[in-house]
Amino acid sequence: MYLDWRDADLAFRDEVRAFLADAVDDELRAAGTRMTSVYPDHHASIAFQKKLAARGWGAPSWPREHGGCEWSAVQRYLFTRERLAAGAPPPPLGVHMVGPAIIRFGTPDQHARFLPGTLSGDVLWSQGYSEPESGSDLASLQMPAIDDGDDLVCTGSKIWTTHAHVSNWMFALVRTSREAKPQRGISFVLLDMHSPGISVRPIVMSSGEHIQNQVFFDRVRVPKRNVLGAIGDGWTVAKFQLEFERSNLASAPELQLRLDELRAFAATVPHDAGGTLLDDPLFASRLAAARIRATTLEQYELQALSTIAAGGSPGLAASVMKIVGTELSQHLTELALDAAGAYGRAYQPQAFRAGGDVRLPHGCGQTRGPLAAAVAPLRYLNDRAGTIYAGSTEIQYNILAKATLGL
Amino acid sequence: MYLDWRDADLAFRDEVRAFLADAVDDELRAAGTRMTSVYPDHHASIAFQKKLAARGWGAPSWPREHGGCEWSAVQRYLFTRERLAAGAPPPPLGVHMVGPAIIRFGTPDQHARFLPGTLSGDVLWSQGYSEPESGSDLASLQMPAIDDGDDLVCTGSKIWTTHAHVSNWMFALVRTSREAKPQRGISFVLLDMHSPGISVRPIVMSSGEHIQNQVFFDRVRVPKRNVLGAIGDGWTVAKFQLEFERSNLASAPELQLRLDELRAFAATVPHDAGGTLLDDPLFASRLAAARIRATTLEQYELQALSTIAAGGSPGLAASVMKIVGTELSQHLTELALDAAGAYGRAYQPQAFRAGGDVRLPHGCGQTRGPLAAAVAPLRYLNDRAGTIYAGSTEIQYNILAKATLGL
Amino acid sequence: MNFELDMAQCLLRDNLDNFLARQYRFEARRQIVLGEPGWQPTLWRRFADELGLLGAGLPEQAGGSGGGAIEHMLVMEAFGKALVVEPYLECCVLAAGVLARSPGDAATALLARIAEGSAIVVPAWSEPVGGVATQARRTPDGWQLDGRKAVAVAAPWATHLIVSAQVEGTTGTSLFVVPRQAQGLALQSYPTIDGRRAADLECAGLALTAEALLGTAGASQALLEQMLDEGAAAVCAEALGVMARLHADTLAYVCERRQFGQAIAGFQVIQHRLVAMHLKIELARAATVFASLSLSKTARERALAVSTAKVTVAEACRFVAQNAVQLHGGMGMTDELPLGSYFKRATAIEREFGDVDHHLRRHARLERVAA
Amino acid sequence: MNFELDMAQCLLRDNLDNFLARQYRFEARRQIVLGEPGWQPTLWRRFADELGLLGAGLPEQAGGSGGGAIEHMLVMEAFGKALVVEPYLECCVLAAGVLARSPGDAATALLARIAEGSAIVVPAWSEPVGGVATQARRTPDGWQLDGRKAVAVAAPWATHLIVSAQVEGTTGTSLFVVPRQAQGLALQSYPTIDGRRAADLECAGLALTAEALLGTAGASQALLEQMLDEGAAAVCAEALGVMARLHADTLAYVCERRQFGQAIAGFQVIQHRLVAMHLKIELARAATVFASLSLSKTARERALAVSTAKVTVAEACRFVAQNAVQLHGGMGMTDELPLGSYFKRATAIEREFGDVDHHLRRHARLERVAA
Repeated sequence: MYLDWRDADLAFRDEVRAFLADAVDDELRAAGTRMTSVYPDHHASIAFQKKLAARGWGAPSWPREHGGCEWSAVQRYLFTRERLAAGAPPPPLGVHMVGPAIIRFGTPDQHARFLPGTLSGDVLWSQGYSEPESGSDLASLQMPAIDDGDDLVCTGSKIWTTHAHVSNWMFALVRTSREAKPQRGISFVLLDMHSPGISVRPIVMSSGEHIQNQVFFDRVRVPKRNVLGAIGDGWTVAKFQLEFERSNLASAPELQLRLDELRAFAATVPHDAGGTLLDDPLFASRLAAARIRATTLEQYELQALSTIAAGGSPGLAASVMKIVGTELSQHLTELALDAAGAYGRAYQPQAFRAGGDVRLPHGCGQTRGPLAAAVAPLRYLNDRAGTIYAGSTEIQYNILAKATLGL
Repeated sequence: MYLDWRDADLAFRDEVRAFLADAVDDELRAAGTRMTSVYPDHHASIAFQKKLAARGWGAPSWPREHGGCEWSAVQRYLFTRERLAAGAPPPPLGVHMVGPAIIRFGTPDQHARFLPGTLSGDVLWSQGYSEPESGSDLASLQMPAIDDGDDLVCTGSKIWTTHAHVSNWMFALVRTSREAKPQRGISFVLLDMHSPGISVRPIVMSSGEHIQNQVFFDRVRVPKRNVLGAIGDGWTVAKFQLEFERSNLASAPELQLRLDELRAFAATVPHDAGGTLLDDPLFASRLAAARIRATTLEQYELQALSTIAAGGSPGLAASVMKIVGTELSQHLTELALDAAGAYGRAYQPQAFRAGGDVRLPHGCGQTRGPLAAAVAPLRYLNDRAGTIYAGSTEIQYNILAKATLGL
Repeated sequence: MNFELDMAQCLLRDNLDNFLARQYRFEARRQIVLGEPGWQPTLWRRFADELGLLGAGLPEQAGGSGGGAIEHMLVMEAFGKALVVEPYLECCVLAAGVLARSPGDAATALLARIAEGSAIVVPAWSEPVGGVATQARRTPDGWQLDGRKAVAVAAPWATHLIVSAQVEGTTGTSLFVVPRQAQGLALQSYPTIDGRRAADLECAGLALTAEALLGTAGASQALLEQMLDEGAAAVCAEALGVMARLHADTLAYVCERRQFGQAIAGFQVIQHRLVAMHLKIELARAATVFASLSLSKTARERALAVSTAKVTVAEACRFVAQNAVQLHGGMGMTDELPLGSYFKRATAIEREFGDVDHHLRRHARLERVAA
Repeated sequence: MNFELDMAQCLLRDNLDNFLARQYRFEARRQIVLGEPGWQPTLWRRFADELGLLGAGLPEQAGGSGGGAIEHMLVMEAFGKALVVEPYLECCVLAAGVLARSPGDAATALLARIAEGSAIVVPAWSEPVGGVATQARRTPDGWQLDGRKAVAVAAPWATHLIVSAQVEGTTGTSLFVVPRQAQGLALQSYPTIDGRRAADLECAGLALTAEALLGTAGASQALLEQMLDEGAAAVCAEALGVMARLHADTLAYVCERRQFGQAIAGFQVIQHRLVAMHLKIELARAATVFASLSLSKTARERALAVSTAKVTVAEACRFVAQNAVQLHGGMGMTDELPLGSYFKRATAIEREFGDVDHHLRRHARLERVAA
């Protein structure tokens, strides 16, 4: 057992670092460091993807034959850490979220039609899983896709479709038959967002941002050649996709950066009792407790990574990391709001880069108070999503109860 | 609305205070202030009861015709507060736990046989409700009491019978018939502990103390004249008794005293960073947070008391007070153990007055380290009971869910 | 010891609840908050004329009803329940509290204008205690103020501001009444996350008459601290209304929302969470009543009780609001349900008039001082 | 980066687990702990002879196997699982750790005796760091010690003690080897809540030879701090074993205990509680491995990692132990099930080598120092 990275890992890290030092310009850095949620500015995200693709790094996890770089889990982890440290925004979600499923379940035709665009940032995906009545209980989804010759005809609605209003494709789960078991009879379709019959309703969040949508489908025709995997076998594809998504959860690097930011900010906040907020033993101990949680999670993630690198499966560690990482992230937004003081109540989204248009009235002039105070309430509000989406904390507890306790 | 006590209340308080200043001698004070759990030294408790009875204050809640003092809820509250401040131990549980039920449901014969002895401290009660297989689910109790002429014949076992080994009577719930609904067919009996067929097995707690017991019944005959209320109607009696027990929950006065003690102790503990533990901002803030919780609970209790004084029922407030009071009490034992430092690990029950014999090996010489450190681990261990007995915290949550949420 | 409301207080509460249920529906409120000026001056006059609300906690000689802390508590709770943005806290609790304790005809006259609804007076103090950056110096005609004030909530709506400043040659705090239109006063306005409007103030060569000074120069620190405590008690009461609504909406939602073939209210974990929220609210109420009743006690008793309430209420706000959102899932995070707006107000209250650490520190400090 | 055990380490762990499962059953342990001397000297020799355990973490020149922190971690976890009271921590981790880093033949010889099981060497230091009340002064024959030591765990079982003292004319800490039977050394012994024995020491005119001093006078503070960190890491590892048992026993109990017509494991609130316990244990393990691997880093890195682990483990101990009792109900509080003894050990570990606040303070302090 030892903690240090291998020389090859360090060499890889230095290569990434050198690339990013060059690639991440002020514009990208602003987009990456001034995010108000996990969703980056859409355009910056695409711009970054194009730079990555040009370098051959557009798809870290894909096989080389499809233009990927086949990085190991350790390399992907190191890349993310460096990307965060360099202040770059995350690339668009399609590469990671649907690419591997297309590679695994897609036909050569589908590979040819979707992979290059996904890699280049020209095909932008949104995810159509949840429905108004199917959230935590995803398998109960209802949107019918009726077989009609060469097409499936979809009518219904999907909700929480991030960036649907700016994406050109959607991967979605639809119901192609109503057998006894709800998991059966689901199909995985790739949907052209320009198809007739699609309308997108913005959902404005309490932070005022428009990132989420509800998408309505009125007899939308999906050619069967856009079904991924067999008709009726969509649950298998979705499970693969979700597993893959879960295998890359590593939230500690970002949390550590947030803690660095918070610490630096606290060192500028004057304190009642003299000195700065960092001199206050209560705040300092809360910060230490948070750092301890972040470091512990980081070690947990590294140990899971080591298991994956040794050919193992992260297994239930993904649920542990999801629960712990999102809870800590929310706690950090609370501490940041504490540090923000009175200016934390001001609504100044214009000081930052929201993931979408801001739809509530706000000033547009000079930012009042410190920048860190302006973003604090937005992050606090938006970060509530962490314990809700991708399997709420309660659902993760249910999963762990079933699996680890044999209950 | 106003916070101050009425003049009549203050006059009553002064009368109680004057009595206690006289009645609570060093021996009683030692018994009251050196408790390791909620259970006082048995002999001291009786001695105190005799003094109270002599003053006419043996039974605060009973009607005058049975020798009680018919104090109002406010007076009982004030008495408890003064009793605690004077360092006296609590009187034996029978007066409060079974007396009111005997008065309400008993025959004149039962009144004559049980009330005077209960008042004088000569009849000492233990409670036989729980069985090994019936804890939280009390209504499922099974111990059969077979009708046999003038007697009921009991065979089975009761558990968690506090002080059963030193009491001479037990009030118990037994099953006299097995109808469909488990609450039916239960009878409330008064059991002479000297009856043939009774044996008492000590249960030593992890603090080493023998206060609890399991009591075995082998064809124990209970004369029917010792059944309280009608045969088969014991659940009604028990519900009355439990309601009465719950109506007198006021834990804040004791918690406030514990906080005073803890504070005084912390002011004597040298601290790494210089000064005393009380100068440590972290510990001081934990103490402040605990005081805030105690004061809030105190206000909640006073407001419930005001409702009762106005002729209302405490209703669900009893569950709230139970949950909050026991949780805070446990937290205070944690803080005390923190303050105790290294000596908090020493096992020195001899330094205090346990509620029963100590059955684990311990020194018997001079106490090592501060007295407050010697008692800290014992109270920590024993106080785990608070969230378990008299309806565990989980059961209280179920009660509140059902009632206040209409779920 | 008595925790019952008297008849007039019950009437005040019931009338106000009824009025707001009819006149302050959430959808109408939303449109007001989204637009300009962001509040309803006409409604404010109706508060005064129809309900006598603005003077409910003011002395009778100022046109009030002679009430005090309890009346403020009742109004604030009702305002919390309906999420009223109009500046009762700033004007009728804080500014009026200062004026009622300040000698002089000017203060009394302004107080009467508050009660009748014709003056909106709003404080511009640094929160929490401390940080008086604005300087006042005497001039032949009165005073001149220079400096800045931050995050003065409701200032964009004010007719007058009460500005704290340090008078040259004194060490304590002084308070000045500043007409909103005074030369030399500039406001930079912005919305707050909780649907109010606030402003940063810049006083540059701001000239005031001699009567603008409230009380004695340098002698207002104790009054300021008292007002911060009264403000804290008031937002605690407001929080009770906010949390009641968060809890009620969440209870209704979990009973209606179905997943896995049943209403999610059927899951024990959800039930216990709602109970935990209920417990926090019950305790918050007890502590708030305590704080309100302690406002008339000694400064130390008052401060201990207010810190007790503020810590209890802040922790309740956090727990109740966060869990209300969590149990609503994604819908809880949107601007589509009233819930989101209640969540944001609860978040603001958590830290208004001092966050948890501020009050823990103060409580610990006061406990070291003998009673 | 590698978190796999090597083959020798796996073997050590498996052999020890097997040995303890056979030779250290709970009922037998209970009788030992209740009686005198409260531990098993013969078993100690078997640890040395049959398992080579006592030298597992010691250098080869001292008769050890050349292992270190990882071996200590494995032994301590196994000891935690079986609730072993024998003083591996005190003797093989702490005292041996000091001796292995001390020059001189006497130290090396004593170390070899530890590895073979013939010497039980136990520290007598104030915990946590600080408070060296014992004074040492030079005499013609060596040293004389005067003063007291508190709560030296396992001291009643020792053949030798390592006593910290301040040498006259120096400011730092010095460490001395003191034979248990030395003239002028008196022990007052007592049990601990977690089934060990401890003693307070009184040194009165205690005469020692010149070689009794370990290292240089006044220069052992850094070594002492290192040992406290190694001790903290070791009890973190022990806690993993203790908590695994608490969790396993609780899981078994809730599956078996029936109330309201079903096993209580069927209640969602109970299920989630067990998951919460599991989460704490998982994180405690990650932090403990981190601390163990960091013991060889710089003093600052070591201390940060150890404080990280100790805080994480202490909070896990509290949560897991308290909930294990809670879910057992009354039975969890008795001395009848093994659970009660595990609970008490978890409680002791929570505060051993510094409680949560101590390590939070240290962590905060170290974070202010640039790396």
